[in-house]
Amino acid sequence: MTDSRKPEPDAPIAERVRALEEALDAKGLVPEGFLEKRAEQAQESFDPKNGARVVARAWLDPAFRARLLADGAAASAELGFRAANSEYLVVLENTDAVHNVIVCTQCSCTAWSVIGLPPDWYKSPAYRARVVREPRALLRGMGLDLPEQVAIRVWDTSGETRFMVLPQRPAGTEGWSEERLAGIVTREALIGVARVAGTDFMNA
Amino acid sequence: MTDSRKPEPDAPIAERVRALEEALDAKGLVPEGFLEKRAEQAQESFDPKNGARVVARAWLDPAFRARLLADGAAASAELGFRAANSEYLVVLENTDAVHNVIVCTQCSCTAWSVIGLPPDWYKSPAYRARVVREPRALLRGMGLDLPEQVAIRVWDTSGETRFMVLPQRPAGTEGWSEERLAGIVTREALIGVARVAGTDFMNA
Amino acid sequence: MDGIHDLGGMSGFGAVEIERNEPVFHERWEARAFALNNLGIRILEAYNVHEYRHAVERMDPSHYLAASYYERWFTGVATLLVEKGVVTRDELEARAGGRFPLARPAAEVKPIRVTPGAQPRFAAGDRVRVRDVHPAGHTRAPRYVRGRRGVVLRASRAFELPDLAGHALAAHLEQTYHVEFEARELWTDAAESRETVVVDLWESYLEPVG
Amino acid sequence: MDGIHDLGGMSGFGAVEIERNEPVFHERWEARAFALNNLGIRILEAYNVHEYRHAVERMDPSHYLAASYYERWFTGVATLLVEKGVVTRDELEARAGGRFPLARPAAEVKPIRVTPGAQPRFAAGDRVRVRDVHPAGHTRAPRYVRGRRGVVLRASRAFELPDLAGHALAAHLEQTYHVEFEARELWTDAAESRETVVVDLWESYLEPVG
Repeated sequence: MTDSRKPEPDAPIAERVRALEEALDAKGLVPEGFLEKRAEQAQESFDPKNGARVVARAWLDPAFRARLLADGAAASAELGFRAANSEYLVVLENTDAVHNVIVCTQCSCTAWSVIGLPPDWYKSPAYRARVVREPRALLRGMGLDLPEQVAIRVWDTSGETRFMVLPQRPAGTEGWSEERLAGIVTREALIGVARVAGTDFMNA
Repeated sequence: MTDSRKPEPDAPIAERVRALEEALDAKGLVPEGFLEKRAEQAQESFDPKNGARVVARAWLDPAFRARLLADGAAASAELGFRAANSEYLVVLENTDAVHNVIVCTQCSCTAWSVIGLPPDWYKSPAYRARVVREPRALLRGMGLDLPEQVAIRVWDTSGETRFMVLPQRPAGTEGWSEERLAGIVTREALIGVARVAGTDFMNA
Repeated sequence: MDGIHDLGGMSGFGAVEIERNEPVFHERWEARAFALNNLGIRILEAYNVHEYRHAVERMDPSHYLAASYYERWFTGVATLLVEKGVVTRDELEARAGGRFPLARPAAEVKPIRVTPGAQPRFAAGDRVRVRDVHPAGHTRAPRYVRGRRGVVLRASRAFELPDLAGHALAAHLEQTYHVEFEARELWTDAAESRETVVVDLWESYLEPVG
Repeated sequence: MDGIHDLGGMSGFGAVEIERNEPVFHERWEARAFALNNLGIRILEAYNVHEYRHAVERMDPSHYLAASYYERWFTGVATLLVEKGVVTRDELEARAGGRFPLARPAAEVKPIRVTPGAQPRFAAGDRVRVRDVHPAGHTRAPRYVRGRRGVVLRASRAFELPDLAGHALAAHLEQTYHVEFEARELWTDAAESRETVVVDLWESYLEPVG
């Protein structure tokens, strides 16, 4: 087969998934309800709202913030967010001088327990290819225009450490409750492609 | 647009080609018969039989062989095979010690006037990727099993020089005419992914 | 392997757009594919997560780029379940009613027995260089840092060496490091200013810089 | 640019099979696409061959790998005829009755005025190193030799520097060289034995090795 002579088309992906599921089921290898339960679990427990709550707590509680920066997994576990494999979680603190942003160039690893399953843009070849090479231009294109004097540190999740960005608390949020603060922290801010804006919005 | 949400499908390639042709034609930019004539010319004048004749002559005429190795374009022109842009053609002589093979890793350049327009396998990403990294294994997979003691020299057509391999004349062809010899030299041998076998075959 | 998955630094891609209110799964089959990997690793114990990553890497480059994330994910899972003999490709094609693309076979990788020396070998602030190697099998040292010099930010934890675990070979625990590279060291003339990339690397990927 | 076209050394591809009695063109549109490029370059004089090559390189990587050779060829031609204002994308889409994919825009590349010194600077037998650069625009130094050391086999001829000509900038004639690299220098541990690769490189891609 050469590149210009096309083979017959693949079975549609939904059919292929069904086929594997049925083949395994026919051999009695799928515990009843396992697939449904696991998919539900994923949607419930891997939620960027978890990371948002961690961030809000860190903004309000300096002692928690210190613990979080020292041991991200242990501090997140205080709020009930535990990774399956006692993950090593490193929290990256954004400051006026340094902006952190996370990628996984070789696949699409993320800290599921606090950031959730990664969004499509994070998994796209374009993001994976560009953010390590031209982060400033890429972030600008995504709507985050960082001043030249802010250094950018890109973290490639090439090993087993997982990362989460601790964004800067926006001005104008003095006196807000932890819940209200958590409501403005987006998944994009936890990855580092957005700042947190000091206005409430529906986090649907 | 992200990598998993598919845009609407492209217009079929044949329709796209027709569309461009018609758009240019509507503007009066296509001289009558130009496209037909050019396509015909390509099929007639860019023919590996040209290179085969050059090789056969070199096998029979030591003086021609010397001129060919010194200046491939000039020697080929003696037989009437001229490149459009007074191409710089370097002829690579296979010996018992060194086997030469040609590729263009970045596009698919070839010496059209003697090798012809490149075949699909030469243009395939697989060939372009693999031959500079694992030539021996690749050639073995293509049916050319070179002894370990034969060095392989891979030529990447990254510049404007064009290359043609001068294969070894096979045993058992003593006394053959130039025409008969030319008949056993394949395009694959001119590129270096095959040896010339000492048996006639239909070069359809 | 120097596969298509190793995308860091490749030019030619376009804009990255964020989908508003993106659901966790866009289609039902994505959720099923997600769960099937969990089944393969945790319930069937047919393979480990490193083998899964490598199976995705072994997809045909054209299929890899054309496929969505969960299609890549699923192709890795299906490939391993076929390779491990849990199901056959024939049975999958029969049930799917059509062609069922899988990843290409893995290269042969030899087991290595390592008696780890005193670890960690490097400490924060040490200058290191990523070994300039081209492994045929699974590795997690991206090409864009190979041969490049960086500075250790921190000795992280020890994890199984993926170069072995990715081929179902006994893998020792090995120290990892967060190593920071200046953009100019990675991209020379093309570098933007005031930028660094931190890459998480196993100890055996690194050598000291004198 | 470090694009998908720069395939030398990428792993993950399969077998290469030779088609018996392969026709020059498999379909009528291939012959027309072939001729259209000739029209664009020689009759319309809308662009040069270097710009054509670069236009193909600028295709989306996924489209590049999925497309056949003449689809890539045609996409380069159509892209340039749109960029040069000969036709519009809208008119092409209207006539084609559907989406008409083109390559992405070129990077901005600055003209450089070179007063070539005494050429050739290198002679057969000289040891050279390919500059370790990452140009944003067109170049013909493949990634797999950048930063690598080789030996000049011969000073070839002088040709227009494609890094300029590929962007329609005035390009000077510059000496080229056939430079031979040991497989071990290129692929380290992955190298097969007794193999070399010769790459045809412009003088400004090279620096002397002391």
